[in-house]
Amino acid sequence: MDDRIWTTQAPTPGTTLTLRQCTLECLPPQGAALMSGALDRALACLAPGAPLLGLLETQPATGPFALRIARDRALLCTAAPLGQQGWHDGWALSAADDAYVALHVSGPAAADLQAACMAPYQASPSAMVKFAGQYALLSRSATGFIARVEAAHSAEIVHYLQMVADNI
Amino acid sequence: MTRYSALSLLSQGVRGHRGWRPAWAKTHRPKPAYDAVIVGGGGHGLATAYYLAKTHGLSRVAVLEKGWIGGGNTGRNTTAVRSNYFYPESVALYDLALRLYEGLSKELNYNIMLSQRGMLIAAHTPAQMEICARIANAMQLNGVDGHLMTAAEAKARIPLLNQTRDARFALMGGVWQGRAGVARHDAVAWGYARAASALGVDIIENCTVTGIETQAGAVCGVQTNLGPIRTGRLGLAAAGATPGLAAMVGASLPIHTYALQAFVSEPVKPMLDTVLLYLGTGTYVSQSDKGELVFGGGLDRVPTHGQRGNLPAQETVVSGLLEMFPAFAQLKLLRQWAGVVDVVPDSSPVIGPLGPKGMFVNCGWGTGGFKAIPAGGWLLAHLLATGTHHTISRPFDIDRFTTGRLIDEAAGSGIAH
Amino acid sequence: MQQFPCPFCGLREETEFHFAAEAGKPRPEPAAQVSADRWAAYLYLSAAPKGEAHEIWVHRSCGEFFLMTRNTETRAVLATQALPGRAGE
Amino acid sequence: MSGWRHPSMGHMIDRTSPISFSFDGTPLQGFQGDSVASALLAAGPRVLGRSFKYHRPRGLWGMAGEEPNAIFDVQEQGLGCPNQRATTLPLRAGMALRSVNTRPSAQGDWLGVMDWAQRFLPAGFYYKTFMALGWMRWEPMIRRMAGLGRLDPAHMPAATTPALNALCDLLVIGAGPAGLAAAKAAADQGRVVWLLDEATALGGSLRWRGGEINGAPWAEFANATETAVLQAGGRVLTDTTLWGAFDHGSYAAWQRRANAPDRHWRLRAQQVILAAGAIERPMWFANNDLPGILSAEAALHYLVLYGAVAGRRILLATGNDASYPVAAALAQAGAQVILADTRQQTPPAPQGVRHMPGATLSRAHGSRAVGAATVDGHYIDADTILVSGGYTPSVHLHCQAGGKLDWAPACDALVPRPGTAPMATVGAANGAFGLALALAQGHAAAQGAGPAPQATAPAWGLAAIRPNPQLRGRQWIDPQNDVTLKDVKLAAQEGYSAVEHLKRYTTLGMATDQGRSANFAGLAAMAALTGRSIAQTGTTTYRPPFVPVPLGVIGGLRRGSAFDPPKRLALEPQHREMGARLREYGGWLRPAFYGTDEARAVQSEALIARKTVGLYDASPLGKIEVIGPNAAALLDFCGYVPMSSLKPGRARYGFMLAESGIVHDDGVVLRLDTDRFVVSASSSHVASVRMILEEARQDRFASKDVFVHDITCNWCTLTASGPAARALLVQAGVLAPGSAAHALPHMGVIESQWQGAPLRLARVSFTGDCAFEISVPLRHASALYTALDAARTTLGGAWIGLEAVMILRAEKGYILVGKDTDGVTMPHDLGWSGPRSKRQDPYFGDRALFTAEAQRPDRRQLVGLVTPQHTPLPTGAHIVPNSGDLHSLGFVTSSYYSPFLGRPIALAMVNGGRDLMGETVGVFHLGERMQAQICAPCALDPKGERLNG
Repeated sequence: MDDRIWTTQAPTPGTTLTLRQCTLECLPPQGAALMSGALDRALACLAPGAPLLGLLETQPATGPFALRIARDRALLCTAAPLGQQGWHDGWALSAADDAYVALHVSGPAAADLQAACMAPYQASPSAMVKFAGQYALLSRSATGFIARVEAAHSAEIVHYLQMVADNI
Repeated sequence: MTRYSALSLLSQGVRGHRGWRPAWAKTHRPKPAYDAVIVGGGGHGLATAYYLAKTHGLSRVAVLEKGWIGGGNTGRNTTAVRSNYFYPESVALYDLALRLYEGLSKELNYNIMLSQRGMLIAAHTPAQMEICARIANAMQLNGVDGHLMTAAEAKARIPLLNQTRDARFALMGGVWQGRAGVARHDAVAWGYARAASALGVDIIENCTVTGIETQAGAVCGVQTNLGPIRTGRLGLAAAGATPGLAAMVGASLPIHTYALQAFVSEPVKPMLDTVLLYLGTGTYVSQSDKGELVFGGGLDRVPTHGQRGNLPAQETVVSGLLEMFPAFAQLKLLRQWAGVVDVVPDSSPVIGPLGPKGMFVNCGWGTGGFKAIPAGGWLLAHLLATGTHHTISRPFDIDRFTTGRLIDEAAGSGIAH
Repeated sequence: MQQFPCPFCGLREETEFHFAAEAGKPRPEPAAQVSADRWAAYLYLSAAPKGEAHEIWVHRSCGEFFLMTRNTETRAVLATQALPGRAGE
Repeated sequence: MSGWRHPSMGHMIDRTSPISFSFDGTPLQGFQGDSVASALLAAGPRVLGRSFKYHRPRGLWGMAGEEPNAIFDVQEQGLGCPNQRATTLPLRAGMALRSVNTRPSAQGDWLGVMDWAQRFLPAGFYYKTFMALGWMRWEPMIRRMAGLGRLDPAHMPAATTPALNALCDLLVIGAGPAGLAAAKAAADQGRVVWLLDEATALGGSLRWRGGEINGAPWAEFANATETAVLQAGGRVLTDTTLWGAFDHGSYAAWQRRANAPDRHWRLRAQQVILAAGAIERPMWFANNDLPGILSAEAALHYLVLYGAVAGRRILLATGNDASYPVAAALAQAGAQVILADTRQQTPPAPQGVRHMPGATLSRAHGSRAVGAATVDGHYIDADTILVSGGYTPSVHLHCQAGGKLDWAPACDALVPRPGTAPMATVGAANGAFGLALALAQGHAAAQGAGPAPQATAPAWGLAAIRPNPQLRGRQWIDPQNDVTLKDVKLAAQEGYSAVEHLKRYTTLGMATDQGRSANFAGLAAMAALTGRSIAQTGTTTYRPPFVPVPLGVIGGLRRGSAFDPPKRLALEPQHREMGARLREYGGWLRPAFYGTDEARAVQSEALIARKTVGLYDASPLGKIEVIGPNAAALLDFCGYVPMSSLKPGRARYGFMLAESGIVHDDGVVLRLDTDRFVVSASSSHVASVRMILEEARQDRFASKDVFVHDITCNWCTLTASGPAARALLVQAGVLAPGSAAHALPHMGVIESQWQGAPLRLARVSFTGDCAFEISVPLRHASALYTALDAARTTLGGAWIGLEAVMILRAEKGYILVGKDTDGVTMPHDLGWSGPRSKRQDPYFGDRALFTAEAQRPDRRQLVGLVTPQHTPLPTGAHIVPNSGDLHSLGFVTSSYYSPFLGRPIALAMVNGGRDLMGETVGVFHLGERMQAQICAPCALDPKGERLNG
């Protein structure tokens, strides 16, 4: 049979692509865990003082933070994998250190790329949105935005961002 | 009724066409009573009236239409007719429709422009090809023309198909039905209306049913904006409005209503000679006699009774079309519209008695009602005239949801209607 | 493009949502005591009202199931509400 | 040829840059800045095309989207594009224009003979004939004659149009005077305004009509508006058409950019103001379709912007004041102008114009173009007729958004009923004709502070003009689709008098101008014929698109791999390196086999896996963690096979049903801890299984006591299967001999570490051999691959693709949901009837397993098939009786040649199949009947001894 050619490739962690009017950085993997239940207690236990961020809120430059997904669920982002999986009397934790790939887009065209990938939401308690057709967690950096996309989608989303940048 | 023919056209041409009579008589006030009343002046309702008068000899029949005839899904579809189904029950139903369609222009003396140019359901993976083989075999066993087409055959027939190596979906072949095709949707409604009217059926437009009267568990009439009408036999053929009508007698149906969009491009000279459904994209397309591409795809995913489409489904359908035919990106979208389709869990229609004695429904056709119009009318007429099912409609009774004997084509074949 | 208000996330576009069921249909149990008609009514029958409808939807982004009242004809969203017991969490 | 170029007028064109192009093979010249229409008008032929049905000559009519006639196939750089509208197409060097619907050219179209037969081809004639020999006999001829331009099969435009989402405070549609006033008023108050206009520059009709605002030239006001909008953070988009108003206040716009791809905008706004202007109506008289008859407004547009003058001896027929400046400008430009006004009371005649008040144009004369006209019985010599039958407000977007219309006699038009759509309509689109009125309405709608911008131009006076059924000769209503007033009469006579019936029966308004030139007249004529008012007659429904929009703009970038993109494996580069052929399975791109010869590779891989060890990438297998004290209860409810009795460290195979009792998914559930499970949903069902669990969790359980985490993407899972699987893991350093992991029994699960990485080992088997699923977080995937691959080489094992895995599982009779099952398969059809007969507690789908249908003994059941032939049975073949009547008893769902068994194997779903063991049945495939014997599904090692390795 005629199999099609699949030319798109997943981005290599830690590399930066130069697109038209912006750069796309595939951030190196750190620590991440899905955390559900009593989020305040979980945070106090795992990363005291770490902020719980909603849609497109700015990540702290250093230190852990959590991206809220739902009423009772968030992705805790840390410098390194945590352990402590399972049930903790009121909250649950699952390691998701490599489940998401963080794509950092910065530069003059970053806003246009964002506009081409998601609805123009102003604010939301949940950082999870449809982004380039898939679900992703959106936060802001000092210079642009960061989309945490499921690892299996990263190849096609990077390809899509490249297409947008080429034609914007 | 002036007979339509090349000759009458010529003779009327000489006389300035002054002799043409109204295609169907306009009844502005309903009579107080009818032998049978049909709610819904779409293809199914008008066909029902025609067959009641023609086959069953009922002379006092009324069709009540809340707007103008043929204005619902009959005039809002992509006009495909086919019987490429999986289950024997479905094949019996849809092939009855197709066989009636094949003689309909002559029967009604109204050219419905049935164009049996063939239809391909195109497959892209070995798994889809296996399902296509399952369907083609089912069709052959059920006595319908089904052919398992190779990629080479399909490419020869549809040369504009995307054959580049970076096409999202490579073409492997598919199921072909040569007798499938398209017909002129408005003509089906008008043709049935004209023929029914000639047999004495009253077609009453702008007539809204506001209530259903019963007595001792049997239908005895309807209330309308034009006054009450007495009848002991009531047929509902109102697609998405059927749940609301059923609710008047406390009956429920297994129906959710969705908007289904259809699209038309600017016209171009002939370049696509078949009806095509692509399993990969879910988009289907044909080219009308006028030269326009007529295409569609999946439902708008929000249940609704509003005849409007939204962007997400439009973008999906259009990108699907361009993925199938990259050259079509030269064309522009000219029109777009939406119909409200009555979707049943097993995607098969509901035909049979419902609620009080003497009331029958013909609904739940979902996205595929147009191709079934002659059969839907024929079977509902049988029910209204005899009070009992025809063997072809029996499996489609609403009792299948209680017995569990669903006729789930999508499930059985992996291919939606 | 329609927008629905998730009780937790706020207004989001229709592509993030999925219609789950008409509201107000408790699951008949235990199975052994449920008649075929009652089961069929629960599983299949719906009102599909033209006008105001009470429905259960899920916001797929956050996974929240919630109640929504809408007009199915005008498509106006009239109210949304978290499932009982959820809002306070 | 009557059009000409004025020596000095036309600020849009650059006379120092001439451009060559051609029309129907004739070389012509225009200037940089011309539109195709202006270039043709100034230099070119009058007959630009032919009508759809009668092939009547057609010439330029309008200036924008209302143009029904000047449509061309355009060749540029070797590639063609059909149906390009001259009025909206910028002229480019080297364009080759080809008229549509003409053979061989617009001027000499031999199909013009069709017009002689016109009396036999009235509206809907095709419904009355072509029946005798069947429609198919006639259809090819009709199809060839129909259609406008030709698609160029070689031209496949790339996907280059991104869709951009944006939000603003105020969206202003149209940058004419009303739109400018609205935008300025809002921007001055600091609101974020997006101002859109179809044209290449701001100003709308001011661009050719001119005018003063606040005592200064209008352009100063336009510039000030642009500055104010930009300063407040808004945007001004010209060449941008807002083409659709959708639900909940969303809008779609198509932006055209020079030397850059088009853009598709999806817009939302707090407030929307529609200022789309109005379109001039034609006038109805005999032969009103002749080339050389133009909209008066368009003539002024071409004169002022491009210096293109419509003619030298011009008759201007009108009934409104707006035509007076047109007559004045043309006379001033040097044309001879006669102004015939239907009104007795008129403004004073412009200088140099012959004025005929109270005069009605009844006929145009000429064969292929206008040569003269009859006005009130007088024969008037004219090479050009300009007409103005009034103006139709562009209310499309108001109506698309659900708005209603009211008849406004003062402007002789249907205008938006306030409050019926989520937008305010101002200016000419609202029937407010005249500069001062437009400015005031725009300013007010935007809640402008202070007084509105001032202008002195008064409102226009106008008289109603209608088609006249008493007039002799053919009056065209829809020039492209050849609908005449007689056709409307015929439709009324035959009962097609509802507007939608009229449209559908006559095709009135269904041309590529979307009825802009036709709809009002059709409506007015039907109203007159049926004795109803225009308001009673109603309009057809307005729907997007406002103008025909390129499909490529709507389709966007979702093409090729970006259309429904498949998920990708972390180890895809390694698989490619090994020669994997990738195919899509359950939404993932996975190795189908390794090498180039599919048949050989698959057989060889399946054999090696049975003899030594096969390795495959099972990463797509779902990993949905269910955590909390209620986890077991949740899984018990959602699953068919109870999991609460499962011991930690163990795995169990189960099903998830739909509430209808149908098998939705199958897979293994691992219990890692008392309150922690992992559901291995099949790859294509991960999302739906997670939703079933979530819904039950939130709706039915104390949702604080159980949580569902889908972390499928976190893990790379490689599966080693075969007699040498354990040896391979030992060699790779994953298993230490003597360790607990090494002794892991079938269906055992253990979590440990490997080279510092978290490792999960599960002894579950989809092949019937001893198999280990080895999972590590993605960052360790490459290291795991390297270690396993090295051990594989030593042991003579193979990487196997999904096709070989399919053979291995089918040998064992293991099903694949969706392939061996369908939408009616219940678990007891597969031989799993235990929970159905034993469970008393509620579970998803329970009651549905006991419907009358579910209890039928002759349900389709899973069986195996043995065929005496050497080649496998075709999958998709049907099971039929061995002899006699042909009817379906079921079908083959999986069929392969088993290299290990040395014979074909097959699985099938057969009616009452389990009672037919050992019986011979027919197998029907594409007209042929073969034979097979029904057997148990498991063809290899029914006792399961191989599982222990």
